[in-house]
Parts: sequence; structure tokens; C-alpha cells
Amino acid sequence: MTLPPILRRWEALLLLMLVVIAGLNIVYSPFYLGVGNIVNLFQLSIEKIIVALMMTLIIINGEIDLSVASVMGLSSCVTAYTFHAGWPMGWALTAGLASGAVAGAINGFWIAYVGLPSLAVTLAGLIGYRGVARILVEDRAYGGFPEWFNQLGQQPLLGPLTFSIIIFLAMFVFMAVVLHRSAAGRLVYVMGNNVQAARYSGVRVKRVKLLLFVASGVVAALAGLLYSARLGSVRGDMAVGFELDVITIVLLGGVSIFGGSGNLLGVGLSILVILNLRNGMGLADITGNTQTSVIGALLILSVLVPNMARGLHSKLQGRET
Amino acid sequence: MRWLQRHIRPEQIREFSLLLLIVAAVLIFGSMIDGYYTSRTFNRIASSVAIITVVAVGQTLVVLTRNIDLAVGSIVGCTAYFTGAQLAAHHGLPPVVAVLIAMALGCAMGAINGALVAYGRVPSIIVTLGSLAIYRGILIDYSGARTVTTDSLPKWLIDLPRLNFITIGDLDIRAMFALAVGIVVLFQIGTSFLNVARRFYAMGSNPDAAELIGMPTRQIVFSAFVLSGTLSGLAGFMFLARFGNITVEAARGMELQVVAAVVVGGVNIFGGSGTVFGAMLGAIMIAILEQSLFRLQISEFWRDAILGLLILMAVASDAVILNRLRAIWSRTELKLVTRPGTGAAP
Amino acid sequence: MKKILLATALAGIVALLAPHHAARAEATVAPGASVDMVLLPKFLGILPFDQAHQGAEEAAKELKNGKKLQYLGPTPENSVAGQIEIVTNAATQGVGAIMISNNSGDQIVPAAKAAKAKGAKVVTWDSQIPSAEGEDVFVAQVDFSETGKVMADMALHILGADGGKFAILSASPDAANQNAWIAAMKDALKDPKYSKLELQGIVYGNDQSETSYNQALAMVDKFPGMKLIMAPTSVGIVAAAKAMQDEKLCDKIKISGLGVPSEMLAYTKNGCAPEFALWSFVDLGYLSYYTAYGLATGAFKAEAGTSFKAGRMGTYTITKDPTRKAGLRVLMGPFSLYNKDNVEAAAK
Amino acid sequence: MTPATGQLRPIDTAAVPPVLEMRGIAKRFGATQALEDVSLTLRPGEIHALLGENGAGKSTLIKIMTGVYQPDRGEIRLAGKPVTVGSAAEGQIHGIAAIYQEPLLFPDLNVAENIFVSHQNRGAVTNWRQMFREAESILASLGVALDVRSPARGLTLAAQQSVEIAKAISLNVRVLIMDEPTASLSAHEVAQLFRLVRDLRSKGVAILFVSHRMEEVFQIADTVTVFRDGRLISTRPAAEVTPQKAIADMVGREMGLFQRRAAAKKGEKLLAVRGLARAGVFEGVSFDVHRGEVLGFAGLIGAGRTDVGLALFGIEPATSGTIELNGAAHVIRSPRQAMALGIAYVSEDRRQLGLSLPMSISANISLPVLARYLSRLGLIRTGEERATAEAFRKRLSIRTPNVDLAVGKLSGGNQQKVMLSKWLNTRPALLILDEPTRGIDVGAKAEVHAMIGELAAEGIGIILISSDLPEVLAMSDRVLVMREGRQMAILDGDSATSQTVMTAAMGQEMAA
Repeated sequence: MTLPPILRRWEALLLLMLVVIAGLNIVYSPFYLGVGNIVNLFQLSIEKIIVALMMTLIIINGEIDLSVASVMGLSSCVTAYTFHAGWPMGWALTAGLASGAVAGAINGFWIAYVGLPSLAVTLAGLIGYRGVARILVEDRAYGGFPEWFNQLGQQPLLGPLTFSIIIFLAMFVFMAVVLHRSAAGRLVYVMGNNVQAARYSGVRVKRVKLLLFVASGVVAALAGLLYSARLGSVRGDMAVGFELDVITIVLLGGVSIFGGSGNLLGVGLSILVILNLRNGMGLADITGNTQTSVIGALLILSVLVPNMARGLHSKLQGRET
Repeated sequence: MRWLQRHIRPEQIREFSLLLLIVAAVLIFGSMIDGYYTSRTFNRIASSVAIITVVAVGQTLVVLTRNIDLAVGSIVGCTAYFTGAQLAAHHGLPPVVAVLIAMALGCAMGAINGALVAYGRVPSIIVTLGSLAIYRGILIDYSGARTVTTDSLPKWLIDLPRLNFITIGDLDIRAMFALAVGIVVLFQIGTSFLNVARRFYAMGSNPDAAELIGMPTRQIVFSAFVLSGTLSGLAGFMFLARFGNITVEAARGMELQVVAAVVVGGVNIFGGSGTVFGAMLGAIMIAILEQSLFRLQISEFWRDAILGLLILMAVASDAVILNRLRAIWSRTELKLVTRPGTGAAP
Repeated sequence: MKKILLATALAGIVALLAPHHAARAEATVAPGASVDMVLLPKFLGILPFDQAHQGAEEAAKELKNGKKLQYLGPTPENSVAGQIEIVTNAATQGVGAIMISNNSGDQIVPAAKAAKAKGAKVVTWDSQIPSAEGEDVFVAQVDFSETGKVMADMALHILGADGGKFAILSASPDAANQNAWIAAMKDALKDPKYSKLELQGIVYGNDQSETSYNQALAMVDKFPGMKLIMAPTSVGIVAAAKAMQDEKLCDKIKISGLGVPSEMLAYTKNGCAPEFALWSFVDLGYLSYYTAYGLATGAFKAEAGTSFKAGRMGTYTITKDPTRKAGLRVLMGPFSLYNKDNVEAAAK
Repeated sequence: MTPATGQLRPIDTAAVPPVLEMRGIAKRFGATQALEDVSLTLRPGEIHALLGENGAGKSTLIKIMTGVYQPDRGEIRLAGKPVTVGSAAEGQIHGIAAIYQEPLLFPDLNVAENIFVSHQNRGAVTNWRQMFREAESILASLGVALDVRSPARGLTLAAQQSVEIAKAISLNVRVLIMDEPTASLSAHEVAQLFRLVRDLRSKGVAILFVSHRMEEVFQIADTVTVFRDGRLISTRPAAEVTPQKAIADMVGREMGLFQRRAAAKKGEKLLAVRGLARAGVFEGVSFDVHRGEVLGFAGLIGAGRTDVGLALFGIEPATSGTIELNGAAHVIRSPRQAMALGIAYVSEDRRQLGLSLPMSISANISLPVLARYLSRLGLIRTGEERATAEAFRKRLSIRTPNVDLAVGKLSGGNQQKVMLSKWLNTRPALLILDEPTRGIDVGAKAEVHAMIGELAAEGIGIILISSDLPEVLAMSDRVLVMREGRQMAILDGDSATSQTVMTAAMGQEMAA
């Protein structure tokens, strides 16, 4: 393995992909470089990438949260339901966020304190939380939110940036600091690598795990509310199926599904790669199924190609792996 | 007690406890729903279990090797559509050939996944998340938005879901359910007694040791995916027969149902333990919950919430029971070990 | 596909559905302009939308549009977000017109408004924007309140004068057009004429064959005494028919609703689904294209009272949409009712 | 301990034709020459000890023998014929099997299946009944009572080791390689293992025996080979070598075996434990630890020594009894609480329970007291963290290019030093060391021992849990002996001999 160290880094590969994709976009679409388009590029997936930041921590911790999309739906529906029941919008939003915290706490309790696998618990959450959202809104669609709420979701707030984009940027910085510089982030890694060693070092692993899932619930709830603001109305099927996109972003970012490794720089680059790819294909009038196929292929190739290159390399070196 | 502990392992009791949960669920629902204990209820559950079970058997093998196959829904959809299109175009196609087409296609799709995981060394969740999207995308392009309709299919196929394997009193055991049970029995025996199949357990239990004692670990993983694909192909054929009308949407999201069945069925998601019989029990448990909840006079909108809760309860109670049992077992083992050589010590 | 108008008791209603004729001077749509246009189905891979695409291509050819029609759609699991993305990207590219079969309810509104602000004409077809915000005009396949009556009539016709219990198998709880039709049907049922019809409940099959099939079977147990399943969705109706046939229940429980003749042929002939309705999706695509093209080239404006000639389909008038609080519509119509006598011809 | 039993049955090794010959073996990994021109001969009925510090090339040689690695140069001859061992499976066909320090069992498979799993020709179908019977008879012949139907998960290391040996026996091996098989066994278990090994020898099996425990090597080996830096330094009949000589060969200089630690001045009473118990695990444990005192814990594996440690540290809290620290009673329920009270526990299993292997040395050292390294904003002051790690690197002479290196890349001995640093960094008053020298080489072992002495001299109270009896005897001021969850005796420095400790550990009650 005597590739230059820089090329061995996952992030370098992502950066390369990003440059190629952005280059192609610039060459092939006159609309790509417009400020409006760049903002749209983020804005169209903003909720997914916000959730992806938190999912990064969960996966590094060695767990998974499949229920995020359902929690997004739940928080939107709770907010819409309480608002239409006459609550002030502020309280309705608080209720929405609280529903996310509760959902996350339920996940966290079963995973951290009972010791059930997160895949099973959050799979139940995926079905169950969506169900609770359905109970609240049934077949109705709720709109008619206060104008400021819709504007927050749809109009630029600072220069060309929308509220959601500002939240995302702030969260990215915050999460990067938390994950890479704070004690909490250190514990996330340690537990992802070796949860027993963490426990034997006096880390309150159960509590950390519970808090992580509560945070995941709150962030998903926040993303759900931002989604409602962007769309201006709420239905029971809000954000269905988003979990796969979120997990795809995180895994493409080089976070190991087995926990313990990965970083936010990689996830940030992966976000840019996927968003630019989608945007470019959208501008090139490539339809939905081709888009998902291409991203699927990208996901596989991004791991396969470096693997094969390494294999080939060590073969050329005349050593068995 | 000692005899019991020698001959029954906690893992077997886990399946037994799931069986008890199933019986309890049936009794509870039976007391709440009029006319619950009918052959129709049985048939409903049996036929909805049949297809999921066949896929879940394959999934179990994959999960045993510490992998996961999320592409099964897309494989079922693709094989159902493709086989349906072939049968619609060539009515004379013999049934056996149709089944073989479906299985071969599933096998090929599984082989691609398996090759990428085993030889490309790409984590299975990444491979199958990718191929989940790719296979479905190919299907949408291939189909040209056409739907395979029931009336374009040969009669033998349309009649297949109604074909009875055996009738016991009131109870019709449909051929498709019998087929699913047959596959479970086959694979249960296979994974219990065939040395080749025991490797799935060994491999998932300790991959490093498996490599060190010279097991062909890559082949093992590859064959798990191939079997999962092939069984999904067979399930695709069953899907075609049962639903007749196949759109490009066919079996979308089935992977989650299958994973749920496998998890509820007590297959360890981290590999090495669990049985195909357990996976079938998991599928049955979920089907009973789904079918019975629907019949309760509760709103359509309450079902998912309750279903989610019940799945959680099934997993939790199972885990708690198992942990208890493990503790009891290991305590006696500890005693055995602290007196090593009692038989031959000087 | 050949449409056949039935001269049944429904003749009166059908007459109401026929195109309104020019009240004002009729606008002509001039061919030969170059307009970028996007046809956006709910999602890809379903036959009716492809038929609409076919109709739109036919119109594009007739109108000699210098630009190719883009038929872009999301994948089914990503329908809402995908539709919004496609509308936004189309707006970025500055297209002249977007034709949307809306699957996103009012959630598409911000994106549609943004597209309008960039100068694109937004025409909805098949499924409207409920609030009509961000929409220029809705090309309605049939009158939505009439859909309710047609379904009620079919139910009464099949169940006979004594009526009976029935239940609805819909698409998803979030489908705007299905919900509108079901609401219209509930309204229609208040008429004493239908007093013998009892609606037992609504169940959702999410426009997936297998879910719809399982739901149809489960309905048999859930709704004792049910004699009819009304499925206002082309996916649901076929699945329900197959389910009843498989369970040998066709004698006791009939199927009706909205379906595609080629898919329903067998069930109509064997009596499982004696009667169902639909309109031509080819025509719907054709008319939508004419409407959008006319608006984008400035041949006419989206105002109530405007009439225009839509090629082979004749003249249509833009009116206020009586089924919504706001919004304009072009009403295509009519319903075609299918039974064992005409279904075979229509299926060809 | 009398290092003589091995020589009771001297064999004329030269008279028997060799079963396995390695000739001129060389192997290179990147820049490291792991093996250079190594020639080794194994004869049937010979126990051949392989000595060397970690990194001397023993493991590489073993892996070449078993087919895991291919040599760059040299040849392997089996019964006189050159062979290539392409894989572990081929190695088995040739009758070569290995038992490792950490047994490689399949936790989900049952004991019987673990014994037979690597049989290449066991047919297509498993005959469970027959397999259980054969497994039982093999284990019985080893004098091991194990439930062959129980899964390997949860077996103690000693039990797992027995399964590994049963596996080798079932394969009818001609060459058995044992890589530190005694590292995790207690004295009694070692004795039993040696009985088995001699048994195998008398059946004509050639045994390559790797161990860091000098007295064991001289107890059992017929021939002793020493490696250093990838080269074979010497091969001699055991009778002609002394431990001191062998160690000199290993480290390149003369060195004593275990220096008996000079007793430190006993300080005031630090810890008083009375009637401590954890239901079903251990009971009736009472002892004191003074500042500057080393209290050894001796006993068989599974006797409950580690469990007492875990109870004191709050991982598996005690269910009854009292713990007094500096005269104040405490109920310890969590590791955090124990740490706050000044207790540190260095686990016996550094890979599973001790270290986060992919993380840096400095991150591991700061982990238990991360709060100490936080700035006012709650961020980690990495500079300070690194400075601490640097200080420990010097103090414990951890051999590493820098403290940012992943711990997993260090050798076992250096990992152990990182573990020790991590816990010293908590500035404990009471240090519980659980098997602190398991599986590390002689040099590192001596360093750890010296460290224990220094710490005691600084006034820290130390509980030393070890299965290495000479180590316990050399290091401890007093020795507490446990057996089957009960405290058997506390022996004072002078009265603690291998004789008295073993007697207590084997079940004869003695007056304390």
C-alpha cells in the first residue's frame, strides 16, 4: 500500500468526484452556476442533509436510526394537528420538537437500557411513528400556517440563504466541533470502536447512547418542521422513505457501517457530491429512476474501485493481501 | 432440569417462546374478533406468509454470514415482472421453465450482489442499497410503463394460488404455502445437518477463525447471496402467480418486511445464530398481527402505530426471555468449568 | 382506445359533462413556436401516465413545436420530493410550460409559484393543486363532483334497487384527486335516491398491487355483509377484482370503480367487475399539451370564459372550477362507462 | 518451582527422523525482515520450545508452518519430502495444527462442532449423535468435563483452550504448534495441560511450544530454540540450557528471572473489605489494603478473583458486604463512582475491555479523565492531552514513534503500558491490576514489574490479580488465595510460597 498518502484518503476521492461532477455540470448546463440554482441545490434536499449530520454520529457510535423519516413526519403532523386545534404556532412547534425528543427517547431506552439491536428497534419506530402521525392527520392535508412560518421555509433570510440553509451550515460547524473536538464526540468514537472499553473507562455508555438517540429524534423533528415550512403544508406521508437517502449520504461519506470511523468532512463532501450529481442530472432532464440508479451505482463503485485499485496494487507489488 | 439444559439450548427456547407468543396472539385476537377461527383466517395468513417466508429464508442465510440483503424487494419485483412478460408473450412456456427462468434471473441478480460483497469486499449494506435502486431502475426502463396483467397470463398460473396441496377438514393448505413450508423444512434440515451449510454459522460466528481454518469464506458469502437471490426469484414467481397484475412497483419495500420477519424471528443481526424456522415464525407473527389488526374494528389509521408497537414488544420480550435463559445456562456452565477435570483429576 | 358513450340513465349527466362551447371568440393556437415544455406524471412506470405522454407527443407533433417535449417523472417512493425537484429544476432552466399531474397536494405550491414567477405556465392535469395556488389552469379529465355521482350510480346499478353495503378501496390517503372523488361520492350519497347504499369504510392500498390485493381480501373480513368494493384507482380495482376471483367470492362481492379496460377485460367478462368507468388518458395528455402550449405562446390567457380550439378534440372553454374554492379548469370529459358489452372493443 | 520434570525422560532426538524441517526460511513484510534464514527441525515425540521476545519472528514462523503465510525463500519438508503449505486447510491435511493464545472458536457453534469443524473429510452430513459422542470421549480423555452441546460462547478461556486441544487431537496431528497456550491458564490448569502435552508426546506428536513463562518451558521442553530479531539464535537440548542463558539469548544480555520486589514501607490503611459478596459469583471476601502495599490475588481461573475486582470497580457491583475507603463506607455502583473514590481497574482483556484499538495513544490515555482536558467551552485541549501522553511515554518507555499512533499498531507489551498509563493518569489511590503481564514478552514484563514496585513505593495500594504464580509471589507483600468464589487464605510474604498458595487454591483450608 504505497499509494501516496493523500490518495488513500477517502475524502480525496470524494473531492475528486465532486470536481469532476461540478466540472461536467458547468460545461453542460448554462444554468448550473446561477446563485438561484446553487441555493436550490441545497434547498431541495436540505432536510435530508440536516438529518444526515446527526445520522453520522449515530452510525459512528455503531448504531443506526431507521426511524428518522417517520419522526420527521411525526413532528410535522404533531405541529399541524396542534396548530389546527388552536394552539399558538410557537407552542405547536415546541410540541413537534418534543414529539421528536420522545420518539428518540423511546428508541434510546430500548437500545441503551434494554440492549435491543438498534436495527430492530428503529425498524419498529419506522412503522410505529409513521402510524402515530397517521392517527393524527388521517387523510387530511393541513396548510394555512402563519405567513412567517412559510416564509421562513421558502424565502431567503440572509442574502440568498434560506433559514434552513443557515441552520444546516450552523449545524455542520457545530457538529464538526462536537464530533472532532468535544468530549461528547470522543465518546461517540470510543463507543463505536469498543463499547466495553468505554464502559470499563467509566463512560456512562447507556446515558450517552440514550442522549444520542434523543438528539437524533430532535434533529429529525427539526428537519420535519423545516420541511413543513418549505412545503407550506403537511400530510401523513411527509418524508416517507427519506431514511435510505440519508443513510446513503452518510455511508458514501466514508462512515463505516460498523461504527468507530468516519468524519464530518467526508460526509460534507458526500453531501456535495450527491447534491451536485442530482442537480446536474435534473438539469440534464434525466428522470428519477435513472438518478437513483446512478447514485446507487456511485455508492457501490466508490467502495469497489478503491478496493480493486488496492488489490491490483498489492498484486503488482507481488504480495498477497 | 439438568437433562433439559443438556438437550435444549436457549436458542431453541427462543423459537419456542416465539411460538408461544404466536399462540397467545391468536388466542387474544380470537377472543376479540368474531369468527376468527375459520379456515379463511388461516388461508389469509398462510398466503401472505408464503412469499415473505421464501425470501426470509434467503435473507436468514445472508444475515447469518454477517451481511444483509436489502435488494430482495427489487429482485422479487424484477423477476415477477420479467417472468410475467415472458409468459404473456409465450403462453406455451412450460411451468417448470417459467419457474426456472424466475430462479435463474434471481440467481444472477444475487450473484452480482454476492460477487461485489465477497470478492469486491464492499460492505453488503452498501452493495444492496445500491442494487436496490439499480435493479428497480432497470425494471422501470425495461417495462416501458406497461403492466403485466392477469388476463395476459396462462390459465395454469392464474389458478396456481387457488391450488390446494392438501385439505384437512375445513382447512385448505394451498400449494404455495406448502411450497414455502417445504423450503423452510428443506433449509432447516440443510442448515442443521449439511456440513457445507453449517459454514454459514461458522463464518458468521467468527470470520477470522473461519479464514484461519481454511474455510472458503468468500465462497460462503457469495453463495449466501446467490441463494438469497435465487429464493427471491422463486418468490418473484410466486408473487406473479398470486397477484397477477405486476407493475414496476411490485414488491417495493418488501425488504423491510423481510428484515422485520428475520429480526422478530430471532436471527442475530450480527451473524452466527438464528434459524430459517425462526424466520418463518417471525413472518407468521407479523402476518398475524397485520391481518388480525385489520379485522379489529379500529380505524385504518391506527394500524401502523399498533403494528410498530407489537413488533417492538415481540423483539423485546424475546430478548428478555433469552437473556434470562442464557444467564441460567451460563451459570451452570461456569460451575462445570470451575471444576475442570473432575472426571480425571488425580 | 375507442370510447363508447352509453345511452343509459346516465345520458343526462354525460350531456352535462360535454365540452362547453364558445361563449366568446375562440382563440386559435398557432403551431410552429419553440417552447420548452415538461410533462410531469405522478411517477413513472404506470400505464395511464404513459398514455397521457403519448397524447401529448401527438399534440406536440401537430403543433410542430421546435423543442422536444420532456417527459420527466420521479420514482414512486420519492414522488413528492421528486416532483418538487423537477418543477424547481424546470424553472431554473426557464421552460415555457410545466404540466403536472400533482401528487403532492398543496406541498407543490411553493415550487409552482416559483416556477410561475420565472415565467413558466403551470398547467395541472389528472390531479389538481387543491388550493389552486401556483397553478394557471387545471385540465380536469371529468367533473370531480360528477365522479362521485358516477360512482354512486354504478354502485346502485350493480347492487340493484335494494342497495346494500359497500366499501371503498382507495389509493393513498394523500392522493388529492382520489380524496376529492370520495368526498364527492359521500356528498352524492346524501341524495335519497341512494339511501339504500351504505358506505362501510375506506381502506387504502397505496396504489401498490400487492397491498391493494391484501387489503381487498381483508375488507371481506372487516366489513361483514359487504357486497361491493368501489376502487377509484386503476391499480386498486384490478387488484381487488383478482382478489375476489381468487377467493371465489365474485358471486357475493362485486368490484367497480375507475379502471383501464385492457386491464379489466377478464374481470368484466366473468362478472367480477360488471361495470367500471374511465376517461381517455391519451386525450387528457393531448388536451393538456394544447392548453399549456396555448398559454405559453400567449395564444390565450388563463381567464374564465376563454375558449380555444384543441386540434382534433374540438373547442374547450376555461371556466371557474366549481369543485374548488379557487382556480380555473378546462373540463375534458366525458366518462366512459364499460361493461361486458363494450369492454372488449375498448381493450384493443 | 522445579524446572526438572521435562528432563526426566530424555530422548535421543537425533535418532528419530524429523517429521518437519524448515530450511532457510525468509519472509519480508514491506521494510521489515520478519524472518531471515531460519532452519528448524521438529522430531516425533519431541517438545520443542520456541523462545523470543515479541516481534522476534515466532508468530511469522508459525504462520508459515500453518500455511497462513508463504515464505519468500526456503523450503518446508514433511517426513523428508518437500511440500508447500498453501493454506491452513492444506496444513491440516499434512497433519499440522496450531493452538493460539486466544482460542479461535466459533462462539455460536457448540463445543462438539467446534472440535470437528475443521475436519476436511467429515462427509457431507453431520451426524450429531456420533459427533457428540466422539467429542465427549475426546474431552473425557483430556479429563475435561464440558457440555459438548453448549455453545462456545461464554466458555472461559481455559475451557476454550481445552476445546482447542481436543480439536487438535481429533485431527490426529503429527505436528502441534502451541502459541502461548498457558498465557490465560492458572497453575492448576497449566499442570493439567502439560499432562496432555506429554501424553501427546508419548504418542509421537511433535510439539512446538511457545511461551513467555520461563519456568514452564524448562518444566516441559526437550529442546529449546531462541529467536531474536527474525533470526534463530540457538537450538539446544533443554538440559544444556538454563533460564538465565535462554534469556540472555533472547535479549542479547544477561538478565534475572523475577526480581523479588523489596517490600515497601506499609502506609496507613487504605481499603477495608468485609464480607463482600456478589450473589452466585463470590462470597465472604474480607481483606485490607494499605498504602504502598501490593496484595496479590491468586487462585485458579474462574475462582472469582476478577469478579472481586469488578465489584470494587463497580462494573458488577457487590450485592452484600462493606467497602471502606480511608475509613469511610461506600456502596460502589458504577465505575464512575469508583474512579471518583480513587480506584482504578486495569482489565485482564486489553483488546476487548481495555483499549480502543483504532484510536490514538493519547486519546486512550485521557479517556477516563476526559473532563480534565476540557477547555471552558467544553472542547478537548489536545495539546495538553498529548503532553500527558508524552510524559507517560517517557515514564513507562512506551516504544512508539509518536503518541498519535493508533494503539492497535503497538505490540502487546506496549499496549499494556498504554493501559497502565491510562489508569495511572486517573491518579488512583488504589490500583487493581488484572493479569497485567499476560502475553507480553520478558523485557516488557520486567518493566511492568519495576513499575509496580515504583507505584507501591509512591504509596499507591495495589491489588495484583495474576495467574502467573511466580509473579504473584515475587511482587506481593501478601497473597489472598481464592477458590470457587470463596476466600481461602491470606498469606504473608514469608509464608506465601508456591506450595502454600497452591494448597490453598486447590481447596485445603488454612489458617490465615
